[in-house]
Amino acid sequence: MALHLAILAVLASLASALAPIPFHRSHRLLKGLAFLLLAISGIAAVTGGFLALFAEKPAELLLPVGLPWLHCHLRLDPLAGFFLAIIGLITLVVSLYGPTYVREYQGGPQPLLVLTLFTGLFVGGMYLLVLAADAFSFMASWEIMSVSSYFLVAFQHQHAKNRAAAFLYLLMAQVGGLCILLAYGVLAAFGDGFTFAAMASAQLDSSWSTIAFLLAFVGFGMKAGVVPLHVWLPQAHPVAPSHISALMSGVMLKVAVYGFIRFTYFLLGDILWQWGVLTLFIGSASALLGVLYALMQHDLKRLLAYHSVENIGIIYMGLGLSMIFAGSALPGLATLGLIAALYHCLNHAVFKSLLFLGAGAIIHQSHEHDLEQMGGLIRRMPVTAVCFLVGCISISALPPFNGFVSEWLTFQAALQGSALQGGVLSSLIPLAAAVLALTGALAAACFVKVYGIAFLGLPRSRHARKARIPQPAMLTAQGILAALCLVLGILPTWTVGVLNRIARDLLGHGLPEATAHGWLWLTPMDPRQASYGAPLTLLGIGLACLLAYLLLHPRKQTPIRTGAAWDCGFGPLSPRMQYTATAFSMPLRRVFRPVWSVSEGLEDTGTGRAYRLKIGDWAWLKVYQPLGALLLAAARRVTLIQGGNIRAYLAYSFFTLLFLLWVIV
Amino acid sequence: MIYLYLTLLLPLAGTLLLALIGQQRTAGWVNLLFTIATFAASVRLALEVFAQGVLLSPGKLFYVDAFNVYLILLNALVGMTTAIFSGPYMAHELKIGRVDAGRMRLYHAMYQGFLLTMLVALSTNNLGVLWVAVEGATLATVLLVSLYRTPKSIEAGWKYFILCGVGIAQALFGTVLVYFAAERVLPGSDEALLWSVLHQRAGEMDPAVLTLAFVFLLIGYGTKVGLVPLHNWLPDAHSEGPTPMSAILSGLLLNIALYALVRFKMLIDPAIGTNLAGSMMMGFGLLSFTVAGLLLHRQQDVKRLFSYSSIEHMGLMTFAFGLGGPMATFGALLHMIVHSLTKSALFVTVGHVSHVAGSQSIEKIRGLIHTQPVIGWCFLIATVALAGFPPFGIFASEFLLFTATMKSSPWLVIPLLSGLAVAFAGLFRHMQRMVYGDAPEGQVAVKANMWPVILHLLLVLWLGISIPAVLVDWLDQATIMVVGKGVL
Amino acid sequence: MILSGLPLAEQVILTLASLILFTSFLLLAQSRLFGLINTFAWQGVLLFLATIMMAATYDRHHLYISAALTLGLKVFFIPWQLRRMVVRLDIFRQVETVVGGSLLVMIGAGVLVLFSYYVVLPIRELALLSIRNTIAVSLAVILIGMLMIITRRKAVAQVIGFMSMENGLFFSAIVSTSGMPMVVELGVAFDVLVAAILFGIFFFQIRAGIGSLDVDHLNRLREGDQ
Amino acid sequence: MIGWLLAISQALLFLLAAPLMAGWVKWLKCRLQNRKGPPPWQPYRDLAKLFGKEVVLAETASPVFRVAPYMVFSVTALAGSVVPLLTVGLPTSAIADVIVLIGFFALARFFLALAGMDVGTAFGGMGSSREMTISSLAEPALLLAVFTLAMTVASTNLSTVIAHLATEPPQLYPSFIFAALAMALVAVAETGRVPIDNPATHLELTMTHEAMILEYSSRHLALMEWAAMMKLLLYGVLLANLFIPWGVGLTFTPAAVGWGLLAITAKLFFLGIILAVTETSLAKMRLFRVPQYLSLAFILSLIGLLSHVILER
Repeated sequence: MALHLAILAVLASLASALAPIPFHRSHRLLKGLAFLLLAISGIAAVTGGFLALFAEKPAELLLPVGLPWLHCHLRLDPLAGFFLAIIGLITLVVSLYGPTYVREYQGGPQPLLVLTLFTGLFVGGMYLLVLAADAFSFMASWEIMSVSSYFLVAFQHQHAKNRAAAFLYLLMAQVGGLCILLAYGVLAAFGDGFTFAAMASAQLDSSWSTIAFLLAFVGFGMKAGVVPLHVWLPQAHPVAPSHISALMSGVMLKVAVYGFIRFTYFLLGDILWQWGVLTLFIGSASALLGVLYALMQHDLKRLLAYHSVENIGIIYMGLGLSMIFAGSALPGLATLGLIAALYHCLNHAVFKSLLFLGAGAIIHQSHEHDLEQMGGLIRRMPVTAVCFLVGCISISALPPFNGFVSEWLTFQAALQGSALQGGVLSSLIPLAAAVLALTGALAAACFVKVYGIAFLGLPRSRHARKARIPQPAMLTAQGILAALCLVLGILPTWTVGVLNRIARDLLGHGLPEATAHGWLWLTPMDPRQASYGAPLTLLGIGLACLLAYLLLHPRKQTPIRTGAAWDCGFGPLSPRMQYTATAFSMPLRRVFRPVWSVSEGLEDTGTGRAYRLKIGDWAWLKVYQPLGALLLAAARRVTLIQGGNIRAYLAYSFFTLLFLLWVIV
Repeated sequence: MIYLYLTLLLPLAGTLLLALIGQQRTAGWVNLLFTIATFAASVRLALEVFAQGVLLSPGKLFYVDAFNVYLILLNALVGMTTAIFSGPYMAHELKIGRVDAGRMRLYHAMYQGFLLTMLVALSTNNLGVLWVAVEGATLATVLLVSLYRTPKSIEAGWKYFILCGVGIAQALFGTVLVYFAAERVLPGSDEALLWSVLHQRAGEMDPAVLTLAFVFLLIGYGTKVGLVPLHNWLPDAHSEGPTPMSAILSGLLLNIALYALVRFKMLIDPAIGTNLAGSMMMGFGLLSFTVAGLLLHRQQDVKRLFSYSSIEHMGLMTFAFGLGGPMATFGALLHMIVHSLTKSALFVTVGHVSHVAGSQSIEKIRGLIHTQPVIGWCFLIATVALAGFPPFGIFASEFLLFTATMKSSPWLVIPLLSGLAVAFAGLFRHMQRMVYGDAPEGQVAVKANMWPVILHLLLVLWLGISIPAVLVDWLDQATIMVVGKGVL
Repeated sequence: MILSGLPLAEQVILTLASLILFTSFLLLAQSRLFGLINTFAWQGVLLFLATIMMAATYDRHHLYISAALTLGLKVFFIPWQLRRMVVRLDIFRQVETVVGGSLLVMIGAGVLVLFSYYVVLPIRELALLSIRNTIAVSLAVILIGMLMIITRRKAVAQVIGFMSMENGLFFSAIVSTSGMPMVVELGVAFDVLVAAILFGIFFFQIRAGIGSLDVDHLNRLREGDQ
Repeated sequence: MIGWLLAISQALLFLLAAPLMAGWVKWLKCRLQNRKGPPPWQPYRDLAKLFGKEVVLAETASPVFRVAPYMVFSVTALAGSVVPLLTVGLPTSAIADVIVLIGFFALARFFLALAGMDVGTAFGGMGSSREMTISSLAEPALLLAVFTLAMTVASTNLSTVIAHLATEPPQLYPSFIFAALAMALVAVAETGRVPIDNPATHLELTMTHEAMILEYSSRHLALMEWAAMMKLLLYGVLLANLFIPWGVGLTFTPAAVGWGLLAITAKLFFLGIILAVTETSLAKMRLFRVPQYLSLAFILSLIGLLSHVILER
């Protein structure tokens, strides 16, 4: 049943890609059909995913497509079900949001059909990916996902910036895909076959399994966007249409994490703790650098994209901890790390999509990407403002919203480091936790900046002044996600209970204690060690607020007197006197200066002089650019062999002949 | 049997007829009719082979087995679809005065002649005739390359002629040496060049002679395959000739040279006993693959771009055949089909593209999707397919190839994969600028029949999603012939 | 190998082989186009003689046809056609210099002969005839032909180099296996004929398109910044 | 049931005692500076006066501006209710372990900083920016210090930690010295005391907390101020009960609770003295010296952690 629903989801998403083709003349019909089918696929996926989470045993199916001796194997186990549900959920929300949002592109230079076509393929590829149970169908759906999202990134290709971003994206996707392919190749070589079942039973020695792991790490890391493989992400996510950014950032990165988990836990099996150290290290670096780079951005979507790097880092930290414990024969603690990571996957999917949808609403209304041009939007679009605030609180890992719970679980996992034998490891792990704390605090700083600059204060541009309330469908979509942020934040016990099933499936071990004390208390290991009463937190805050309000608010309703804000006696305030996003992050820029390649100075604008600040990404400047230059230099060298002289050409073949003759004799 | 003869006689008749009436306005249609008839005959031939197995003509001159039957079919198909494109394309060239009526006659006659030589090369059982046919294919196309009589096209034609002539002469020497070795095994027999006979007795031949022979064969047919550093004629010839010719050259002729090389490898491997031939092919394959990938980055002409990509793909196939093993071989055989289909589709598209933009220069081709979405999208999708993205067939064959490499020589995977990434970047950096963005002033859509392209792409898509059983059967049999073991 | 132990026919063949090799050297050294063409024709005559010799000695009747083809094509038709071209293109006065200095090229050719011998050494000698050595000679002729194409600038000289390679090939086929099967022989001859005609067409095209038959001027098609 | 009652009364006590702590430190500082300061209960009077005033809002203020004081106040109050003040083992302490507690602080700070940016004046933005900078540097140091304790006891639950430390035979943990120092440094930074910020000034270029609440008046201002006082008390209680756990009630008997009250009063009394003395003897530092200060705290807590791993395991 679950698998049938999942297949229905795949088919519906493919139908949403293809069915509207005959109707592409009518925007209304096109949008209606495409997004309706997409919504159906979302519902089917969520339902199917849930059923799979609670199913007794995984459902399997063999489809007669693919390579002749390797038909397409589908398998839906709890892990796949969980990610299927995530994809479905966000797809569903996006299909609510989409019809209104894409109105912007109607009558634009690009036909809407392209957008709906590739959205359908993109979503379908992701569904298929989590269902795939052999390397070929996995890789095929992986690449379908990459390519169709490439077309979505390149959708507004009239801008050179978008084309460059799309190119970089596809190139890195290609490289990553090849690495994954190789990783599967290693497994298949040992396991005699490309089905996951055959690969999982492969017996590898530790050096080969490490090679396979590293390949998978690079391959999936490239898509997930861990530092230093993240450079495509802040370029590609901002230029895609916002609902696509939500899908890419909220879901596609998760799919990469899914692949990583599937590969490491399910296919490789015997995890070495060294892998965990690597994952933890890269995760910490991604989390910290991601947030630091995000802090310096003032393009809203670019900022959010860097936050994706951060959150993927946090997920990887959880996974790294889990792998360290799994490699040290502590399955119970490994479960804790894994559950933290999975929980954060879900949370990030929800709040990052929410934020991207919010950003989309802002862009839809004000046509501004730049934070420095926004301001005061809370008055123009209050519902979006509330939902966005929820997203900001969630992503900053503040209680009682969902982001906090998963980070808390990650902290708990990190604190169990003392259970390890090695002193070095058990002192390094708390350091990772300190990095996580720093990351969380910086994220909060960053979102104070985002919210404060974009929604609060005074409008900084004409566009921001003219923004209006978005259409109800868009607001509903945001509202659903905001509500989910709260629900996932205050009902962690229930969620962890569900995630337990995945952990039991993968590691053979759950967290029985976590949910043993009722739905009020989340106690990952033991109530005496740590506990978190999320519903009570909400209740406490609510009660305190209510009491304070009731006690302090005057009984008589008199209108509150307002006056001008204090201007130090220099005359009326203007929006230009407000703190800017750049100014807001200045102290941190000074503190962490070496992290970025900063170039600042004054430049003549013609009418006067203006402050100019350029923040460069070291990974881009020191790794990717030289690599590109090297490639071009090599290409330039190689062109010498095609010099135009026929005698030289003949000499090549002559000497090749002599060389080969010499070789054989 | 009759269908085999029909498959060969129809192009022959076509050559003769079009040599007489090729300048007429209806010649394009006549050309198309002949190719359709040839294709129909080849389909019947394929069905016959499918039903009866290996087909050997009474005089033992022709031999159709699982290895060449699908290539014959592919040849006839691509010949037909390209003919669909060729008619209006050449009419347009005539209209804008790039060619005159006399050359149209030459063109049409040689189109059929070219198909004939390729079909003979594929279906012959005699290794000497194989050489004659491959050389004949060169001769048939050499004047087509210089058809436009511009200095560049003449230069390209001359280079093509000399380089391939010199190269293919080495292959003849190799063939002589094989014959020499075979004569000792089969003294006084007239059958010492018949593949069907030699294949049975391959193990008995003198390894030293065969090793020597293979070097010459590799240089000879390798020149035609376009292996670096013997490839220099290829981008010139492909870019300067009329586009339908480029489609066939890239899509079919290279395959046939590789086919010849593999046929010889099959003879030589059992005799030598080591994988010397394979290693050489791997070396050449890898070198071609890498160098062509790098060269893609520096292209300024769209047809040159895709001819380098052909070198790259031929290098990949050569590597795969050299690697041996059932999976790599199966992958390479499949790659022959999907690459042909994709590449000829691309060249057909490029033909339309150059009509839209009025130029072959990458710098001048802009905003295709904007001006003519169907051409732009076909161009883009075909390139995506060519770059090896699923669900297209090239992905399937490359998947097989890489996993096979991973299994037998894992370290070679690193250059292979980096080469693939480099080549991909080289293709797309040009591609994006051509299809995306705003169109230049005054660029208008042209009348284009994209059905051949769409048909090819659909076929490639089909092969990527699921390979039909009959083809799997043939490919597997061919794999068994080449390496002695199948994948199934 | 002791020459006196061989039958007379084979001694004659070996002599012819050495003469053919000698004509190859001559071709390499010739600087006048007419001289080149004449030397090429003489090479054809030697080839013809060798073919007749083989046909008579081993009683291979189809070799007579080959011999006739050789005579017709290599001795009469191609030299005649080339000569006609040279006259019509008005280039018979031109001096063809050898790239890299003729002495150096000669030394290189000598090395190539040694190399050819070295290459064929591993072949086991089974047949009566000292085939291995004649194969070495034909290989040397082929390689020298290639060297000639590489070191000559004039298209006509390149064609002669190409044709002399073909002669080497043909010689190897004659001496090693007493000629290829008939169908192949005919096919090869047909190809050579077509090639010779095409060369003629190309001379005019190149002359018309580029203004000179110097192949070094054919350098429009190249990579890099143009 | 008695536990819940006790918990609620402890929370109330906490709320009520907070101004006294602030007043006590202020009075002491004035004395140390040879001034005759306001009496220690002066903050109560201030709060009462503010509650009685009429609210004046800036024209540009949004609802966030009005919600923020309630949020800041209630979250801080909730934080106060989960920290063991008199006894351990209260049911409320299971709501939040120390990490959640830090989360509460962060949540309160988040709204405080938003409120600072709401009106659109340069002051508010500046204050928010600085607050977020300082806290993001302080948080990891604080957490690392807490981890040292948590790893010693293998728990992050404050109640468990304090009970464990109070009941075991007295030992000298070298790591605790560093952790306590680090936590004290962080506490100073987080509560906006000298040398990081000066709570006694309103218009100075480096001010942080006061800049954010510059536009507030009346009951909103009172809530903000009260929350700040509670935060001071919270840090004091944390320092006192974590590092000098003795005296905290381990059961709910009146005697235990009484002893607990006495003990915490004494501890806070002395802490106040230390704070006043340091504040008097130090000058406020430049803003861009603060990262160095906080990195000192971080290094101290790191040394604490390392000495725990190396010396105590």
